[in-house]
Amino acid sequence: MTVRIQTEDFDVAAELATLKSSKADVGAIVTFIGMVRDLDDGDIVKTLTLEHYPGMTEKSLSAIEQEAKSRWNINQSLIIHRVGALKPSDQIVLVVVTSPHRAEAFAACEFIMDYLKTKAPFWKKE
Amino acid sequence: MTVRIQTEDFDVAAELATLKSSKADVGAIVTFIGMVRDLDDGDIVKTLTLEHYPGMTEKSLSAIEQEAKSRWNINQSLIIHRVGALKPSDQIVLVVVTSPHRAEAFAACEFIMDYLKTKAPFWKKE
Amino acid sequence: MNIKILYFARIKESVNYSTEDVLLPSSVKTITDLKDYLAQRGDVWTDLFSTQQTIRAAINHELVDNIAAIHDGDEVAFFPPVTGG
Amino acid sequence: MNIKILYFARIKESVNYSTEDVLLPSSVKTITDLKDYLAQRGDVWTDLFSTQQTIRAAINHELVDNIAAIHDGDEVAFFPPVTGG
Repeated sequence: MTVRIQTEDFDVAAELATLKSSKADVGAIVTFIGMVRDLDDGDIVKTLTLEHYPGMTEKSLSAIEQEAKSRWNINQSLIIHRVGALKPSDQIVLVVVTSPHRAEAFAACEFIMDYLKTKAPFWKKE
Repeated sequence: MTVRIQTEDFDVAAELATLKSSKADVGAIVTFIGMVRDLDDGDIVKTLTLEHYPGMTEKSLSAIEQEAKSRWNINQSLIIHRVGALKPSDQIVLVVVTSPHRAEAFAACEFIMDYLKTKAPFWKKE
Repeated sequence: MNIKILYFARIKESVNYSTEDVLLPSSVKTITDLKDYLAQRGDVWTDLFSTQQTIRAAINHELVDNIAAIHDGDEVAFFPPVTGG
Repeated sequence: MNIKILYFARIKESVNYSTEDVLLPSSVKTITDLKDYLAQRGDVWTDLFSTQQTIRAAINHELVDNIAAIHDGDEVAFFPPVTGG
């Protein structure tokens, strides 16, 4: 159950290695990586800026994790969301869920992303 | 659309880096990693052996990928399944799906895993 | 009562600042009341808070709806629909 | 007709070999017929193929059900339910 908000990029492999080092009985790891889509209308590559509401962001993402944990049998979860300036194909968000069972890992990971998209106070500005 | 059957372990980070280097308009990457659960009843760590049906395995996994691609808007997919001797917490299977949209990436990745679990000719022997 | 109000994203850009401390008249009891109160400031405030624009509100870091009650010392935030992920 | 039969997992271990070439009598036309034919070999064959044990079949690398027709030159495989992933 970890939440991080950061301007710097994240290293999916390093995060997975940390989660896998736990002693839990993990059978399934589902990972979601969200990336900036190509906003380009022509030759100009656009950038976007991600703003958030410090304090509320961390609280809402922790609440999302808690809600997922109450619904499904999950061992661990990790949410990393970037803020600040981003360009096309940059990584924006990482959600990882580990569970003894694959269906629960999928359900919890997708739930967290859906919830994050509709409830967490982030705003993209092109 | 790649399928690999191998005895050696796979490197999730390297596979993701290869997929990300494509020029496609990817907004979402969903990754499933299946791991050998702890089969241990007491102090003895058991191992398992994964047998498969060479020829049919590759054909059935390619059919699974094609079926997923016909149902959802996905950019790329990758299935790696290990065979041979495995021990608890070893990685068994990797499925990665990239798509412009997260719901399609989740649906396709879970579909591939469900299909693989029920149709692909692999057998675990403890 | 005294509250703090925060503005985010295009709402912040419209009103041109991000936070203010406000002494509210006792008639302002809910988010709806507060929106009406802010709309009386005229210009962009009226455009933002008196129309049917979708503005979300949070009280003390929790998303709330328009009937939520405001209390002395609360931190109230106004922002457009979220677009993270 | 001549076909090749492959056995996998616990079925392979029971019959104790993994592949054989078989000349079938003309009465064997489907997977059900082939199971009945193999069951007549007695012992473990009868146990495996004449009971209600779940045995899956593939013809030429495609999963098939019991009514599937067998043709000369086919590769037929028998195996227990799959357990990959």
